Amino acid sequence: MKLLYFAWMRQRIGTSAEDIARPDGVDTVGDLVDWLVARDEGYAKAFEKREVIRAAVNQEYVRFDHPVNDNDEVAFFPPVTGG
Amino acid sequence: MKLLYFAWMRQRIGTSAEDIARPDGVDTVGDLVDWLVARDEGYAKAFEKREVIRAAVNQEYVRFDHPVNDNDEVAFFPPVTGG
Amino acid sequence: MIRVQEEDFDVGAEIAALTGGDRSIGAVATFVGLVREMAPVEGETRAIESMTLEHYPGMTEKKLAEIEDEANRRWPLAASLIIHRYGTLSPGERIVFVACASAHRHAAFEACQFLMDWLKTEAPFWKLEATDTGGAWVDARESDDHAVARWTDKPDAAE
Amino acid sequence: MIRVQEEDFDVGAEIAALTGGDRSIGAVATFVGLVREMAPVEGETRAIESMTLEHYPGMTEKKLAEIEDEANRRWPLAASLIIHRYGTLSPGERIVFVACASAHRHAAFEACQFLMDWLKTEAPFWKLEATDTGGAWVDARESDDHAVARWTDKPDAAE
Repeated sequence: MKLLYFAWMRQRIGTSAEDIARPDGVDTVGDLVDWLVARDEGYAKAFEKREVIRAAVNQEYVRFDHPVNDNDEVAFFPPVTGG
Repeated sequence: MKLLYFAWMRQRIGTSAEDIARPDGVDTVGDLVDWLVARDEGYAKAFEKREVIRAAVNQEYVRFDHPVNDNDEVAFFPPVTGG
Repeated sequence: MIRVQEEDFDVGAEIAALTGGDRSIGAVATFVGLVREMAPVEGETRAIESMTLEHYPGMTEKKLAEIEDEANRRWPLAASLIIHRYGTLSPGERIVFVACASAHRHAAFEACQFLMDWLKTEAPFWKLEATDTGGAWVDARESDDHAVARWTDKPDAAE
Repeated sequence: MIRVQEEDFDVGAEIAALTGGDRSIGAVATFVGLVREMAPVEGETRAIESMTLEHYPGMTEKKLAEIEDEANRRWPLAASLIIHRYGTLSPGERIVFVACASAHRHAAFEACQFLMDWLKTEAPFWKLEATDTGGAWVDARESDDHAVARWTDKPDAAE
């Protein structure tokens, strides 16, 4: 799967995009967040306030209980501030 | 006093402006309308639907009970349709 | 600023002039009114050949300035502009322009709508539409009265 | 029509292109968002040296197109346009442009406000403000969430 990070999440994680094989037991967006947070400090810091983070799967806003599949594009970002 | 008429009131009356001496007994806008209506058919037709006509004295919207004085500019017109 | 004029105006240039230099402005809401080619005339939809705007010189400028002052009293505007044309216009031509600039968008949007609602019901303009069957004065729309009634604290209703 | 671009745009030319030829249009409401030179950064008002807009290419265009479709579903628009810039901008520069054209003004105004409210809360853009003490990401404003909540039938909220 392809993971994308934007704004201060990108800065904290230190990368804007990465490709990973879907880990065992990661079936939802929330599972993926748990897996990432366990990976290292940058991820832990990026997902610190998990309740404000927005997620998109294949460019559609989703909740953290949304399923993720092997070829999904999953994006995480802070609340948007465009306009 | 100076009288001004606009839009279809001007067309019905046949003039856009006239100067008159304030007639005896004409103390309010409503008195003035009564006096004009009695003058001829054009005025009668212009003031036919008196409830829709708007009046301005010295370029301020007023009600028909507003006083009129010798040197006032009094305007009558249909509901406005600008913008 | 208000302008009552026969000639056309340049929307882009007006917005640039209105905001130019003032970098406290984050939002500019504008409105342009145009002459439509079809309009309901005496209950039927008719092709409009031209529209002639008559106004009350002197009172027009006075009312526009009052309306603009009132908008500036109600909302924190950095700049505002009302341009209203008179004379004979063809379908597609610009009639009116309102622009409101503010730090934030809600003030800009609300003031712009407020000004349009008041222009429609308080500015002394009258539209005469020419069709192939002659000229017809545009009727005031009840919906415009409802629109202006939203701004409940009417500042300059008839005394 | 939607455009996501780095370069600036010409407001007057965009409005002319949007309405040109369609004489059913009586009303054009527009909004321009500009970079302000002062902004609250971490609780203090600071001078902004520049603003950098990051976005999510692909999803941005998708969301903007959805939002525009929704506006056209809700209001009888003859034409609509959203332009949103990305990249690094200076104070006074244009960020965003929304224009809605309709036969009558209420549809134009409402659709324009709707689009701005949705852009603020749904379009994947993030603003980084550079001040003399470094860069700070702009916080989402609670007032924007309230603004968008007005349009009660949220069409594309999170599933």
